[in-house]
Amino acid sequence: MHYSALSLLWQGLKGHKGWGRMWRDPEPKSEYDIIIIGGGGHGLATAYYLAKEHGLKNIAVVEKGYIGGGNVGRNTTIIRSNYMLSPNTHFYEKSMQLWEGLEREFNFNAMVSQRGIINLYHSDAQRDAFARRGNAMRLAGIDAELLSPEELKERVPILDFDNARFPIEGGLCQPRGGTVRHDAVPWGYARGADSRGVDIIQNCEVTNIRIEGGRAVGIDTNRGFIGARKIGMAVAGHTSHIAAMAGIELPVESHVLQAFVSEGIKPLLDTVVTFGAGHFYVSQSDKGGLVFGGDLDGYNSYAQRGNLPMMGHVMAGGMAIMPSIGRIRMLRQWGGIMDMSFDGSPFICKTGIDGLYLNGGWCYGGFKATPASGWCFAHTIARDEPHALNAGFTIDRFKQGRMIDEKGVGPNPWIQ
Amino acid sequence: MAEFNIVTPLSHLGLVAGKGTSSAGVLLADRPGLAIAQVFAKKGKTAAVAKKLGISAEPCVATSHENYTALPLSPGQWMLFATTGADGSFQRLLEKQIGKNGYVSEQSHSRAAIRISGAKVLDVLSKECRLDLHSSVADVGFCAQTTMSGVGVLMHKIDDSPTFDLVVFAGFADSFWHWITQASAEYGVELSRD
Amino acid sequence: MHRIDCPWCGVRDESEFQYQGDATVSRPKFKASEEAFFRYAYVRENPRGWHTEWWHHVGGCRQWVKVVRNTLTHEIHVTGTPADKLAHPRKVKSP
Amino acid sequence: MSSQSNRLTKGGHINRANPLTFSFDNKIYQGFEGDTLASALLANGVRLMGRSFKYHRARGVLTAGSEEPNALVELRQGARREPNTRATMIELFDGLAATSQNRFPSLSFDFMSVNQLFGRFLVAGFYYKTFMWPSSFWESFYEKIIRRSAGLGRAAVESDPDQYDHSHGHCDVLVVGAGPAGLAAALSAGRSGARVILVEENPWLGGALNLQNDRIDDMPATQWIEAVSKELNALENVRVMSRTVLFGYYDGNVMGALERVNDHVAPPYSDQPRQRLWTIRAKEIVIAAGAHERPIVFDNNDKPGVMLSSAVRTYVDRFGVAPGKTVAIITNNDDAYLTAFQLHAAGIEVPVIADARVNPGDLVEKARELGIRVETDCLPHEAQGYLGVTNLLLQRSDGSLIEKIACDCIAVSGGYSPNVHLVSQSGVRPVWDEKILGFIPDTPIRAERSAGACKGTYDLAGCLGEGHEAGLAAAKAAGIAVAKSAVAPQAGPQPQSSIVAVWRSPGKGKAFVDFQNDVTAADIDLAHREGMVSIEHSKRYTTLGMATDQGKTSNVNGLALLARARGEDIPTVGTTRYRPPYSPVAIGAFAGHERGVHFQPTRLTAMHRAHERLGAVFVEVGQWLRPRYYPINDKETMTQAIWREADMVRKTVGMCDVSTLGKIEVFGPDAAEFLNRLYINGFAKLPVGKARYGLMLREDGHVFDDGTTSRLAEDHYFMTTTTANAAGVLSHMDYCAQVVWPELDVAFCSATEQWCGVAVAGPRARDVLTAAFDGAIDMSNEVLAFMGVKEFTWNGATARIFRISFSGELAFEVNVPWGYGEAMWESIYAAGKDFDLIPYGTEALGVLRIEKGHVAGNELDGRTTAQDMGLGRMMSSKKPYIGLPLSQREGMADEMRPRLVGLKPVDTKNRLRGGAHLVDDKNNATHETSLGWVTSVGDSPAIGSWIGLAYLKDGPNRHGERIFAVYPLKDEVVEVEICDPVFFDAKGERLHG
Ligand SMILES: Cc1cc2nc3c(=O)[nH]c(=O)nc-3n(C[C@H](O)[C@H](O)[C@H](O)COP(=O)(O)OP(=O)(O)OC[C@H]3O[C@@H](n4cnc5c(N)ncnc54)[C@H](O)[C@@H]3O)c2cc1C
Ligand SMILES: NC(=O)c1ccc[n+]([C@@H]2O[C@H](COP(=O)([O-])OP(=O)(O)OC[C@H]3O[C@@H](n4cnc5c(N)ncnc54)[C@H](O)[C@@H]3O)[C@@H](O)[C@H]2O)c1
Ligand SMILES: Cc1cc2nc3c(=O)[nH]c(=O)nc-3n(C[C@H](O)[C@H](O)[C@H](O)COP(=O)(O)O)c2cc1C
Ligand SMILES: [Zn+2]
Repeated sequence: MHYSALSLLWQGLKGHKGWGRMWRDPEPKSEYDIIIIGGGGHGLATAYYLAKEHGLKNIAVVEKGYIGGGNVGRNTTIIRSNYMLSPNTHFYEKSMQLWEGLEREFNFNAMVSQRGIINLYHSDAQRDAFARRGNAMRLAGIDAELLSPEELKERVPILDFDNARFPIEGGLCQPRGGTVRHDAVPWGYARGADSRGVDIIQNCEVTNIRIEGGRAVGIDTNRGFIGARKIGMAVAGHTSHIAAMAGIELPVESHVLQAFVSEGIKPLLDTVVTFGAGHFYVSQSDKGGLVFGGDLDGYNSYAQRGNLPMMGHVMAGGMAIMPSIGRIRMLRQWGGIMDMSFDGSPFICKTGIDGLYLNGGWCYGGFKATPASGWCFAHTIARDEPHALNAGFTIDRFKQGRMIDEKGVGPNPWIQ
Repeated sequence: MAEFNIVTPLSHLGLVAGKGTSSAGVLLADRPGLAIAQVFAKKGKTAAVAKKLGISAEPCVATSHENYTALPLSPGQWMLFATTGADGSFQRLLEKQIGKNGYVSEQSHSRAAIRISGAKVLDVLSKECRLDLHSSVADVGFCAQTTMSGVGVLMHKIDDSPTFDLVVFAGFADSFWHWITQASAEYGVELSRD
Repeated sequence: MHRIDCPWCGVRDESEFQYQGDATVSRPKFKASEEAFFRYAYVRENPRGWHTEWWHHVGGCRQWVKVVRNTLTHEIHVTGTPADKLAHPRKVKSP
Repeated sequence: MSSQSNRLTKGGHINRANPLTFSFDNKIYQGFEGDTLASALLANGVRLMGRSFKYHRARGVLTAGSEEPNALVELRQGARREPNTRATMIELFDGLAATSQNRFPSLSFDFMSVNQLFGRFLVAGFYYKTFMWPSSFWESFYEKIIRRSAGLGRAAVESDPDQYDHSHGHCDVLVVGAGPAGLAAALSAGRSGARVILVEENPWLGGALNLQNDRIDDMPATQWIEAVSKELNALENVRVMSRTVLFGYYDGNVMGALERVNDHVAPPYSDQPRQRLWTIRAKEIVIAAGAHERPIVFDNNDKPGVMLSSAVRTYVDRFGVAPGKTVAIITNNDDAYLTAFQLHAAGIEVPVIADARVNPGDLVEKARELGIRVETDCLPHEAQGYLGVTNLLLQRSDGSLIEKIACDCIAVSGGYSPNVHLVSQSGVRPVWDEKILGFIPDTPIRAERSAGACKGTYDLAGCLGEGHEAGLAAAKAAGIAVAKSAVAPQAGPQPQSSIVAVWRSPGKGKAFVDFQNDVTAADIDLAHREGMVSIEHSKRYTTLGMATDQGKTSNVNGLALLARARGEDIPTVGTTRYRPPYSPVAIGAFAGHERGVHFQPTRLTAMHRAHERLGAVFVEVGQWLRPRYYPINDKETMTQAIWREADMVRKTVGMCDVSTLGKIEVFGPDAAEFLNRLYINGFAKLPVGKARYGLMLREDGHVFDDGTTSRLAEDHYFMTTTTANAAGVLSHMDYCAQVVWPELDVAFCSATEQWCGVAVAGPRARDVLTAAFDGAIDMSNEVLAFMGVKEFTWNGATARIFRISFSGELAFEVNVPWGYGEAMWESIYAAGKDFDLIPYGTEALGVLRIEKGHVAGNELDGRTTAQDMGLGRMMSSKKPYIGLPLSQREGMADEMRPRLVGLKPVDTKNRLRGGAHLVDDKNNATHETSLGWVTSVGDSPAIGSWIGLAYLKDGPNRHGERIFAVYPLKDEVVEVEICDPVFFDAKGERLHG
C-alpha cells in the first residue's frame, strides 16, 4: 500500500485496520532464478535493485532469522562518504547519493538525516592526514570542510576544549554525512522488493551451497533444497562461513563490534562526532538516545554480544571530550559480527565459481554502503560483470599487493 | 657548573622522610635511589642463574636476601632490587655473579618504587588492581606484573599488614602517583619519602 | 570479559593481553615460496567454535600465550606456551 | 509547606524524628528520613509525577522499585542535573530538588498532550509512513519537531563535577539479591567459609520479605532479616553490598556492579566518589533476583493512581504512606489479597477486590471475613479520571459492565514475572512455565544457579530452601569443603497461589502495555497486521520494552498479546534479547577517574622540569609530553620560534630532548642474527662501537619502523625505535623470539626510561659538549667518527655518546641514566651560553629533518614500502628478512607507485600544506588526476622558503618539473617544483665536520 498523507489520514480514522503487510511470508519455491543469501540491508537492497533496475523476477532472499536482525539492525547508523582511496571514494559517494533519494524512491521514511559528521583531530600531523582525505574528497566532488576550534565550539558546545588529555585542534567535517534510522532500511527495501515480486523467506538458514560441474546450482537450507541459477552471498559477519560452503577461502575474520545507547534525553547533540584518538564516536537518535560506538572487541568472535571492558573504554572516551555526559545513563549495550577484511575494504565480485557472487568484507562500515552495495551487486549479478564502481573490490587484490587500506594497519583486523 | 643534582622520578614532589603517627588509612612512600637490574638467563641456564644468585625461578614468588630482592618476571628473567648500587655497581656485581650464564641490564634509573601500607591498602589497590590480593591468594612474597590505571606495575607484597611495593616506569611515575594519592584521599593519606 | 590463564602469571583479565590472531598458522621458513608467505599473512582460520589463537601478555610477563577458545561462547578450554600442542575439546565439525 | 496528608500515623521504616525538606517543581514539601522521592510525594498527596514519551499522558508512580517506567524526574540542578531518575529509587535527603520532565509549560498542563488528540494517527511505526512530503522538510522541519518532543529529561550541559571510581572484587560465591533466597544463600555459603559477596540494589536487605508477615525460624520476618544481616556482617569472609546493582553478567563469570556511594546524600562528597563501578570475578554465582509484578492491560490503565499491588503494599508498609484514601484492587492471583489485608490493617478503605479468577481459593473467605468485598470472574474495564484515577469500571470476562467504583488508587496484580534478566544475559534461554505464567531460566551454562522467585518459586519456605541449597552448592563448586549438617531457615508452608491469564481485559480504548513508550495493545496488533510477526520486529516497530525500564513490567504482557495475534502460544513467540545493563548506569561511572587530563596516563621525560623552566610549549606525542618549541618571550609566535630554532641549529648549535625514542637492549649469542632477520639491512657485521640506521618491514612488506641501532659488544646491541612504535616493536620482537625463532638465544628488554637522551646539533656541537662534559670524552673525528658510539663516565655515571644526526649537522646524541638527565640538560645548556646554543622542540626538529629528506611518522603511514621512501637500496640481497617475500608482490613493487620527492614553491612567498594533493594541471584537479600528496612541510630557514616532502607518482624521475599542490579545503593552489628530498647539504659534508 502506498503511504501518503491521505492514506494515513484515512487509516487513522478507520483505526488502522486497513494497513496490509509490508512483505509477504511465502513458502520457498523449489527454484529461483536468483537467490540472495542474507536478509540484511545489502541482501534486501540487492534484491530490490535486481527487480527494479534490471527488471528481473523470480528472486528470493533467504534469511536465517528475521530480516534486519543482523548488523543492519544493530549498527550506529552513520552514513558518510569521507573516504580517501579509490575505489572507495566514488563507491561511497554513490551510496550517499542513493541515500539522498531514498525516501522518494521507496515511499518509506528512513529518516535520512544529514546532520553532518565531524572527525576531531588533535595534532598538526593528524590534521594533515585528515586534510589529505578531505582534499581527496573535494577532488572527487564530495563535500568536506576543515573546522577550526571556534567553529567546533559553535557546532558542538559540549566538547571540552579546556581540560582534555588530547586537546582538540579542529575537525574534518562532511556536512552531508549523518544518520539513517537503521531498522527502516531493511524494512523499506523489503517492502519495495516484495512489491516487485521478490520472495522474502525468513527463518531459513543456508547450510550448504551446492556446486555441480563448477557451477552453483542451489542451496540446502533447514527448509530443504532450493535451486537457483545464480546465488549471491550477502551475509556480512558470516561471510567466511558461507564462502567456505563453496570451498572459497577469504581474507576475512569475524569480529565483534559493540554499540551502546543511553536513556532518551532532550536534544543535546545535533551532529555526529568521532574522537578517533579515544576510540569513540557518538550521535543522538531521533528518539533521544545517545548512540555510542568504539573499536572492535579485538578478537575473533561470533558471539553477538557486548562486554564490560569495551563499555568502559567507550564511556571513558566520551567523558574525555564531553564531560557533561557523566550523569546520563547507559541503557543498553549489544554487539554485531563484522566481516573484517584484511585491508578494511569490501568485496563485491564474482567468485571462481560460475553463478556464485560475493558481497562481503564490510567491516564496521557497511551500513552507509547499503544502497550502493545493493545497486552494484545487482549489476554484477544481473550482467555477470562488475560495474566500474565496484571493479576494484575483488578478492585477488591481496595476491597482487593492491590492497585498499584506508587505515594502513595491514592484515590485522584486531588493530583496525 | 651548577651544583650537581641527581633527580629521581618523584623527587620534585619534595617529600620528606619518616613515617608520621597520623591516623591516615593509607601511607604512601616514594623509595628513591634503589639499584635495579634485569637479569636474563641464557637458553638452558635458568636454573644455573637462579642458583648463582640464590633466587627462586618460580613465577610470582619473590626471594629476599639481605642484599637484594629478586622478583621473577618470566621464564629465565628477574628484576633484582638492592638498596645500594644504583650507580651501576649492582649491575656489575650481578654480572660477575652469574658469569657466562646470562646477561644483566642496568635499570636502576628506569623505575620509581612506591611503598603502600596502612589499614586501607587493599581498598585503594582494588580500585585499579585486577588481581585478587586476598591473603589466601597473595601471600607475603607474592609478586606480579600487572596494569593499574593504565600503567604497568611490578608489585610485591612485603608483609602481612599488608604492605606492597609498586614499581612503575619512571616516565609514568608522576601520573601514577597522582592517581594513587587521589584514590587514597578518601581514607586519609600520608605521603613521605623512604 | 575473558579470564586467561597465563602459563606464567596465572589467571588474568583480558585487558592485560593483546590479541594476536590465529595460532595455527606458523611462519614459513625463509626459503619458502611467496605463495607460502601469502597464505601465512592472509589465510587464517575463522571458525565458529574452537579457535587456537595467540594472546600476548603485554600487561604482565610479556609471554605469548596459546589459547584454545570458543568463538561462539567465549569459553576458554586450555592455554599453553608457544611450544605446547593444544587440542580442541571436541572435533570441530567442518563447516 | 504542605502537610503530609497521606502519611499514615504509624508504621513504616522511616525516621519520623528526622523530617526532610525537598522540592518538586519548585514546590516545597516535607518527608522523612527513609523515604524515597516517590513515597514522600505520595505522602504529600502528589500523584502526578511525569509525562509519557509519545502522547505526554499524565503519569503517576507504578512501582516502588527500579523497574519504574513512569515516575521519572530530573534530579538536582545545574551541572548535577540527572535526567530520567526514577523517583522510586531516589532516597530523600534534605534539600533535594527534583523537576518533572517532558512537559511544557508544566506537569499538570502540558501543551504536548495534544498529541493524545492525534493519538489515532501516532500509532506504532507512524513515522516511517509519513513526513516525506515535501522531502526537503524532513531535516529542516519534521525531524526537529520529533526530536524536541521525543527524549525525556534534559541532560546537564556543564562538566559533571562529581568523581567516580572503579573497584575490583573477587569471591568464591557472588549472591545477587538479598531477598529471602539470597540471604539464605549468603548465609549457607558464608557459614561454610566461602568468600561471599552479597549484592542488593536497595538500601535495605530482605527484598519482598519486608512485605510479608510470615515468621522464619520462629521470628517475625523483619527480625530475621536483621539477625541474618548482623551475622553476615560479622563474618569476615562475607561482604554485604547494599545500594549496589549488578547490571551485567559477562564472560568469565564476571559481573559488573554499580555502587551508589553517595547518591542518597546532598553533594558535594569530599574525596569520596559519587558512585563506584565494580568488576566482580566470581567462581560461582547464585542469582536470587526475585520477580517483578506486572500490571493488567485495560483501558486507561496508565492513570496516575494505578499502581502495582506490591508497590501499594510497599508504600504502606515500608514508608507509612497511604497511596490513596480508597484503594480498589484488581488481580488474577493471590498477591493482591496481601495488599488488601495490609491496607485494611492500616485503616485504608478497600472498596473491592476484583479477581479475574472464577475460583480464587481460601483467601477470598479471609477477605470477606475482614469485610472486604470480593468480586470473582471480574475484570477491570477502564480507569477514569483526568490527572488521576477517580473511578474504576468493572466488567465480566464477556465484556458486560458491572459497575463503577469510586477510588483514588487502583492496586493491580497481573501476576509475577521472574527476574530472568541477568541469567539470560549469560546466554541461558528463558523457558515458559504455564503454571506461574512466567519465564524461568533453562539449565545454566555458566557457573551459576538461580534460587527463589527468579526461578518461579513463590512460596517463602521454597525460596529459603532453594537459597540455602544454592549457597551450599555454589560454595562446594568453588572448592570449599561444605558441612553436611547445615539446615535451611524454616518458614511455615504457604498455600499455592493460582493464576489465570488476563493479557488484555476487553475494551476499545487506549490500553497500555509499555507505559513509558506509550505502546498500547492496539499497537501490537497493528504491527502484527503489517507483518511484524517476529517478537523482535514487534519490539522494534512498536518500541515495546525499549524504554529506560527495558520492559521489566511490560515485556511478558506484550509478547502474550503478540502470541494472541499470531494465534500461537507464548513459548513459540519467545522473548526478545536481554542485554546489559540490568538497570541504566551513569556514563561517568564507567569512565571512573579516567577523565579530562587523566583520560590516559601522561609520560614525562627526565628533563621535563628543565623544559618547564625554559617556558617550553608542550605537545602530546602518544602518551608523552614533548617540548614543541621554546618561545623566548610572550611575543614570539610559534612560527617565529620554530624558524629561529631551526635557523640557530644550522648557524650555531641547538639541543633537543630525544628521550622518548624507544630503546631496547638486545643481548645474546644470537642477537646479531636476530637483528639481521628483523631489519632489511645487515646488522651482523656491524662493528662493535658503531651505530647503523635500520629499517623494518611488516610481514606484508610495508614499512614498520626505523631507527639507529648500535653494537655495544659482540653480544650486546642497543636498538632505538620511533617514539610511536616503541611498544609495537618490542611486541614484534617478543613474537619473533618466542614463537617464530625460539631456537635463537637472544634476550631483550626496554631501556627507554633507563636512558634519557639529548641531541646536540650544529657547527658548535662539539665545542658545547666538550665544555659541558669537562673533556670527559674525546669527540674528535678520529676518535668518534660519524656513526661512532662511545661510553664514558660523567660524574660517576655511565654515559653513551652516539655520533648520529637527524638534522644533517654535526651532531651527537648523549644518553645518561634517567636521574642524570636534568643535570645533563642543565650542564649542556650552561656550557652552550658561550656558543649561542638554543633548545629546540619537535617542530624545529621536523623542519631540520625535512631539509635532509629523512622520513618520519608522516611518511610512514602503514601503506608505504621501502622503495616508496627511496630506501629500496637498503633492502639486502644477501640475507632474508621479515617482509621481503610479500614486498615483491606486483602491486607493491610497481615502479609507478607514488614515491618520495621534495617540493619547493615556485613563488618562494607561498606556503605549503601537508595533505595537499599534487596535479599536473591545476585546471583539471580531480580524484583521478591526483598524482600524490604532500606528507610533511616546514618553513625552512636554510632554504629560505617553505619546503615539503611528498609522495608522487614516478616522482624520482621528475625532479626539476613544476606541478601544482592543490588544497581544495582552503581553495589553495600552489605551483611547486619537484626536487630531491634532500634539500640541504646533499653531500653530507656538515655531518662529518
Ligand atoms: C555495532 C555496529 C555499529 C556499526 N556502525 C556502523 C555505522 O555507523 N555506519 C556504517 O556504515 N556501518 C556500521 N556498521 C556496519 C554495518 O552494520 C554492516 O557493515 C552492514 O550492515 C552489513 O551488511 P548487511 O546489512 O547486509 O548485514 P546483516 O544485516 O548482518 O545481514 C546479513 C544477514 O545474513 C544472514 N545470514 C547469515 N548467515 C546466514 C545463513 N547461513 N543463511 C541465511 N541467512 C544468513 C544474517 O542473519 C543477517 O541477517 C556497524 C555494525 C555494528 C555491528
Ligand atoms: N505472593 C506472590 O505471588 C509472590 C510472588 C513472587 C514472590 N513472592 C515472595 O517474594 C519473595 C521472593 O524471594 P526472593 O529472595 O526470591 O526474591 P526477592 O524479591 O525477595 O528479592 C530479590 C532481591 O534482589 C534484588 N535484586 C534484583 N535484581 C538485582 C540486581 N540486578 N542487583 C542487585 N540486586 C538485585 C532486589 O532488589 C530484591 O531485593 C518470597 O518471600 C516470596 O514468597 C510472592
Ligand atoms: C540506533 C539504535 C538505537 C537504539 N535505541 C534503543 C533504545 O532507545 N532502547 C532500546 O532498548 N534499545 C535500543 N537499541 C538497541 C536494540 O534494542 C537492540 O539491542 C539492537 O538492535 C541489537 O539487537 P539485540 O539486542 O536484539 O541483539 C537501539 C539500537 C540502535 C541500532
Ligand atoms: Zn603472563
